[in-house]
Amino acid sequence: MDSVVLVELAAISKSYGGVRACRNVDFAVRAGEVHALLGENGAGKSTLMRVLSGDLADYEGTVTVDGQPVRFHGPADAQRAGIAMIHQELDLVPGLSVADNIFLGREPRTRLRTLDRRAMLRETRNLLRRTGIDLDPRRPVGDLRTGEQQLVSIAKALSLDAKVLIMDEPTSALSVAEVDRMFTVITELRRAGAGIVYISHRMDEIGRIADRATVLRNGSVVAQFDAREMTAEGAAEAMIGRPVQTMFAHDPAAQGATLLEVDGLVVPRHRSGRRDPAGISLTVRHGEIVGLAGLLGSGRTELLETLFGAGGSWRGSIRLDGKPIRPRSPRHAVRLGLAFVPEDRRISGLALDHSVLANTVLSIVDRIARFGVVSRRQEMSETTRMVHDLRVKLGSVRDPVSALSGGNQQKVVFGRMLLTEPSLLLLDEPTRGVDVGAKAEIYQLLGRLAEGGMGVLLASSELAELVGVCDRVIVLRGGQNVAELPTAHAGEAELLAASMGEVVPL
Amino acid sequence: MTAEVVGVRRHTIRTTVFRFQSLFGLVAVFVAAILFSPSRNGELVFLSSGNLFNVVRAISEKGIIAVGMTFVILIGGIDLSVGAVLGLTAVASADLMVNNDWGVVPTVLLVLVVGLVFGLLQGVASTAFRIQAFIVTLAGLQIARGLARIWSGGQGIAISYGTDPGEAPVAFSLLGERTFNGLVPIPALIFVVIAVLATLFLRSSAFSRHVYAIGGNEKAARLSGIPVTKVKIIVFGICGLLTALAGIIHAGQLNQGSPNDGLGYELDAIAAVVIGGTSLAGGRGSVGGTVAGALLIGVLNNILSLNGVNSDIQLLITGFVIVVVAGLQRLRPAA
Amino acid sequence: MTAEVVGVRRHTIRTTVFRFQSLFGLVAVFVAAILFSPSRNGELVFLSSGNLFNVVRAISEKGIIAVGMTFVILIGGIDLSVGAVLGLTAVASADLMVNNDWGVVPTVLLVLVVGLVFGLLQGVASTAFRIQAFIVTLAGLQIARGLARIWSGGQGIAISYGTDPGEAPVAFSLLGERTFNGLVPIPALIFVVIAVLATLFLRSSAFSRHVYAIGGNEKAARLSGIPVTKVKIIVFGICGLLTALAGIIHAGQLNQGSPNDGLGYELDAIAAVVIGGTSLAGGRGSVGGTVAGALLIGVLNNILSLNGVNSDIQLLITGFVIVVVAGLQRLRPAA
Amino acid sequence: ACGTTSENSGGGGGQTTGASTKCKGTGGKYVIGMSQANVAEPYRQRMDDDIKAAAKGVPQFEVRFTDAQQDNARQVSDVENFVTQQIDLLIISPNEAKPLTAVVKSAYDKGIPVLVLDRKVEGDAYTEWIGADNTEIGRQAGKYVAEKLLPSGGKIAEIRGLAGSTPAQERGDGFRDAIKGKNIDIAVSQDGDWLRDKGQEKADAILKSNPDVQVIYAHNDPMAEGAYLAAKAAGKQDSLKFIGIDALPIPSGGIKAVEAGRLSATFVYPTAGKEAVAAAKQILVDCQQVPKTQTLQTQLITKENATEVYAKANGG
Ligand SMILES: Nc1ncnc2c1ncn2[C@@H]1O[C@H](COP(=O)(O)OP(=O)(O)OP(=O)(O)O)[C@@H](O)[C@H]1O
Ligand SMILES: Nc1ncnc2c1ncn2[C@@H]1O[C@H](COP(=O)(O)OP(=O)(O)OP(=O)(O)O)[C@@H](O)[C@H]1O
Ligand SMILES: O[C@@H]1[C@@H](O)[C@H](O)OC[C@H]1O
Ligand SMILES: [Mg+2]
Ligand SMILES: [Mg+2]
Repeated sequence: MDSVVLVELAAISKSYGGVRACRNVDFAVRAGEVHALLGENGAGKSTLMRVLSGDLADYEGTVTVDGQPVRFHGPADAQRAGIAMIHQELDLVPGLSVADNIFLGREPRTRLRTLDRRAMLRETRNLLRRTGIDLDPRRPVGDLRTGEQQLVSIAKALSLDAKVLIMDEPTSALSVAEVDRMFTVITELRRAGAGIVYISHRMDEIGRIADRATVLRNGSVVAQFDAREMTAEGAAEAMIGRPVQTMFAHDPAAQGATLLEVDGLVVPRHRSGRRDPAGISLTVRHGEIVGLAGLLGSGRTELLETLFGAGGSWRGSIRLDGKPIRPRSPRHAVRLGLAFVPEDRRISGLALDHSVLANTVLSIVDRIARFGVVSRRQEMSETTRMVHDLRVKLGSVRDPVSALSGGNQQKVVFGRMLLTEPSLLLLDEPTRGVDVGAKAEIYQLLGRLAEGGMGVLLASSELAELVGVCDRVIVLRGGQNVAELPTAHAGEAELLAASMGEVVPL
Repeated sequence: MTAEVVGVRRHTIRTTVFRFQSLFGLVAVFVAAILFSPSRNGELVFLSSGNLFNVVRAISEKGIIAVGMTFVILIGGIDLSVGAVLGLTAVASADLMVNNDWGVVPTVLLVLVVGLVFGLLQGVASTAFRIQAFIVTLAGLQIARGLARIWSGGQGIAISYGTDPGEAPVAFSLLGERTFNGLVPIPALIFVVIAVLATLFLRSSAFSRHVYAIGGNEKAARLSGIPVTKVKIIVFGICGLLTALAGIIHAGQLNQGSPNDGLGYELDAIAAVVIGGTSLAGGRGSVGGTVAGALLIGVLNNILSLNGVNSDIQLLITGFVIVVVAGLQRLRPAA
Repeated sequence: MTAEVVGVRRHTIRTTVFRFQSLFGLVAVFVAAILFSPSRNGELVFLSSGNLFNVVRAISEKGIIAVGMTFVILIGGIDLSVGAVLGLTAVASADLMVNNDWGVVPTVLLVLVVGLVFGLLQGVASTAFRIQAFIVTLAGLQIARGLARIWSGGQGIAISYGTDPGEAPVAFSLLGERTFNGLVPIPALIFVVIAVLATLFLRSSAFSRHVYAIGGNEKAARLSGIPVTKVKIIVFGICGLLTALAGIIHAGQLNQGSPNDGLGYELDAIAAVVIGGTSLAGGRGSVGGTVAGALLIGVLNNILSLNGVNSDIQLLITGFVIVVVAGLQRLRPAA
Repeated sequence: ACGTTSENSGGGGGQTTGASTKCKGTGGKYVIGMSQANVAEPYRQRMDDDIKAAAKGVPQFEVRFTDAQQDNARQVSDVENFVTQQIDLLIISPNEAKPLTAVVKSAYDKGIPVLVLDRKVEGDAYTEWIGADNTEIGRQAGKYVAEKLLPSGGKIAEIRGLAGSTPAQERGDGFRDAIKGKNIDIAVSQDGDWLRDKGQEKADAILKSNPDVQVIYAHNDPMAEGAYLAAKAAGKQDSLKFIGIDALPIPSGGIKAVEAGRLSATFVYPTAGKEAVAAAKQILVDCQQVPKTQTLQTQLITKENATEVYAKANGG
């Protein structure tokens, strides 16, 4: 711990309107370390790092780089000073290609000052190889799945060759295999002397990669740990200010009749031609939480979207409570008693400019309206109840959702769907970006809902979550189910192995 | 860790200010109008009730259209066809009564249906084939204009009142009249009623939540179970319906239905909406703002005319005022 | 655990198809034009080189403006002022040469600067106060029109050529001429050159990546260190500059600079861009598409006129063709 | 004292007192409102300019101009605003007759003398109409074509004014009337909306689809000029003849075009601006009555008289 201090933040404070996001924070990054930044949703992690990366220009306190106090006026300034950041909400341009995105703002030029496309493509291929993803650099980013986009963001940050690399929840849409790959990259960078700030709500990752951790609560530093002395429980307790309740608390005993029955579901738009026509078959019973595991692109999202009537064409059969259904549209699916929490809340989940209130009651306005007139009282009471149940941290329910921290935004989407009182809940990475405390709450809530007879189909890339929450986990690979593991008997290792295509003996 | 309720007060203040934000410009222009008003016998001409009602009457047609346009813009769309649809429906009104001896009620009903259907069809074309509303309604503009020309034979159809064949029912002439002691023009009344109804509707109906949600994030709205396509089609229908209403009033006001009527009204209507603070990106705005926007332009035109400002200079002043007003609206601190 | 490489080939095919997508409509209309062309002495009138060059000449001014508009729309903006700026710059060209005896080169340079500055100012107004481009350029429209009317005194300034005072340099008359054996109209040449340059520029400059990025995701662009404000201002400047070029050509074509020139050109230019497949939301589109869009409208007008189709029916047909063409473009499978 | 009704003005209403009560003689000051249908057409801009110029010669007059931008509804408001300003006299060149009748009548009924220029309003609630006869102009154009340009018959093309406008209708009708039985065939007729660039565009197509036309008859000079430019681009400017209407005595007007040989002929369509100011002076300053109708004569402009007419019109 005697390596050089690369950057230092001293007494940083930052408010948004009346909300104090950071108070007097001191923070330093040293060469060759991975410094984890922890804290519950809304603790101020992203805000602090946006100050360091030049994204927020009006703050109090000082930023010191290589011993010199600096004041950045934009991300470009910070990049010039060797500081790069991967943002929590993917900030890529959908219409531009992977290569264009990676070099955006610092395009290599030929001697004629035109774009040097060949250099861009070559470099991009190298970077993508380092990140472990095989993509055509000319593909528009908008065509990529969330996880792939996250990897492109990482590649983009790598291309900056930064001394200090800030990664704000870089793995939230990645599954184990990609995470492993990324950790290899981080290890290389660390060895080369870079300093890395690592923000994540996946506590297992922190244990594996971090050298040091700083914990923020309500905008202030409340604890610092050395990797050797840090335990997941200790960190979590520092984050939320009290001991964490048991994370997983679902009693699998109370399961009822079959709720959902999917048989041979194939989404034919698959152009790979490698899709086995057997497709996906699975069942979910009332009161049962069924997990969906798989690698990036294994077909989890697609399955959930299809069930919710939000995908393309498909064949196979779907039965709900024994009756065959063909969900035509999300509206139809909601009427059938289905609810869906999509994986990318910004693009698919929220009208960011609109209030928490408006976003929360969106799916139930028809229900809380009399003669077409929305009841303001009910609107408020339903929202308040949701905010309370899910412990959403916010100023006022009339604030725009964009003012909430990432995790709290996720809870709003989650809450909206719960208000429809579904019989089957389809969750796609529902705890993506959600802090440990809130995760525990969500798990408990899921447990309660299941005990009340709801069926849950939960796709997740966090194996611990699948193992902890679900009664059974179904492993998808290449668009079909390749294994089914009761969590009573199988753990993360088995799930991982099955996801990678190894046959798991049960 | 219960949800904190800090900032409720802060919020209330901001909301209040924001509520009135779209009025800032109007108030400023209104005050300027008073300051610059010529006076006669010690009375300010601008403030005379006759003049104020003239202002409202003058904007009532475009105002009604702008209310419909507000809905369309709230879903992130746009409707360029309104001017031409006004022409088409004005022609239809005149033709039915004058050349086909229809009564007022059937005429009004049929013309409203024409506008509604035209709007709905545009909605269908734009949602079914996912064509940008700009394009669909640009085509709609040409089609409506062409239909109006063909329907009328290219000439305005003059309306005179009476009971003979070839004369329109006297009742229709009410649209050109004033009521309450000859003071309040009927079109102004209709405009106010429409504006109030639309405001209430947009504030409290379940449908309006769908409208805002679609403009805010269409994909999220769809995944929330909102019938996005249906709502969009209905919104275009509403705009067509209100435009038809304006077309009927236009025919009544001018005693004529001409295929060239309403030329360029689309830009004026959109301008009223946008000056009123509604975002062209959708999801944000109000009918109150639109009414303020329409009034602002009306007051500005009026005071410039009352002062005999030359029309070239009027153009310059109007341009500058629009920018300043739009700038005023941005004073609001970013959320 | 390598990620699957599905879709690379599929991607190439789709890209190729998509490249030509904006041409589908043009090709269809072109084929229809050939089918419906009147023939004379066994030759198809539509295909005669004279006629085809007429078509290109007829669209060259609006086409050049549409190229500038493409940039503005790519950043998610819009420019309603172009028609009025064309009038202003046409007046400026005529006035400088006819009433002030300026030479061609200084006139052209100054007029281009006028257009550029007007555009830049609009860009500044819209970025500095974060006002929607629609509003700023709507105001710009009025201001430019007012300025043009004041500058010219309301009447068109006639241009005749010669060396006497009050006559414009003969060189300027070239803009109305044809070259290569009297076959190719000079404005058409200029249009083609501008379109090619703009295409190359949008394909291969770093600046163009910034333009696309701002339209696609402004926040991402900012976080990538792109000087968003500067790029936006420059883009409005480019549009103003190209509009001024069109204004100069307009004056040369019509031997006159009139303050009323360019009335309504904004909608035509925007239509060409949008029919060419560029999204009004920004971030997606190409100059090639815009040229195809402008040509499509030009060919359509031409073939309808060649057949002497009555102007009412022309409106209907144009409307329907626009919708169908836009529909064709949506055939592409959703990404 | 000054209150006699013009004998031409029909009975009834307030028009009798209308012209009179406003008259305060040479010592008065008068605000005149001029409501123009649009100023985008050179003819109308010239009408405003003529009024402005003539009013300079009457020190008692202040003229305010409005521009209705081709919108009937806007012109109604313009007149209302004039009434609110309590102007002493209204000059109006209506966009269309019927829609402006009511508001003109209400101004007239309030005792404001009203001069209607060029296009008419319905009924008789106005003081005087001043203008020219478009059917007659069309007839003269037809006669000129039949007698001078194509004495042995031939094919012509017509470029019409804005569809639905009365001058377009009447100029077309008069023309057809005059060429009846003269073996002249209107091979093609297209709308040019009064605009120069539209005229050019339409002529481009006409020259392709009907290369055998010999004369292009345009309903106004700007469109005739546009047609000429199209012909020039096709190298046909010498084999074709062009005629227009308006003959505005300004550098960009039709007289100059005839003088320069681009147009064979044009016909004066008088703006009535000068006459309107004279009538206003009669009513307000001289306290005299004016006739209900003043029809202005057209004049054929050809190369022979162009220079002279131009000079005369500009005070030479
Ligand atoms: N643009 C904004 N406007 C207003 N308030 C904001 C804004 N961005 C963040 N906040 C508030 O600042 C506080 C800190 O937010 P920040 O995004 O830094 O949290 P975080 O620690 O990154 O949380 P998460 O783990 O959920 O991403 C929160 O209370 C949040 O509501
Ligand atoms: N719109 C699309 N464009 C391109 N490929 C798609 C699209 N939708 C799905 N795919 C492909 O379909 C397969 C299944 O993707 P899906 O997103 O359902 O998997 P997933 O297991 O949820 O992965 P992820 O972790 O990326 O969400 C992948 O090969 C993916 O690349
Ligand atoms: O050119 C004139 C046109 O502009 C006007 O509207 O009607 C008469 C025409 O001569
Ligand atoms: Mg964060
Ligand atoms: Mg997924």
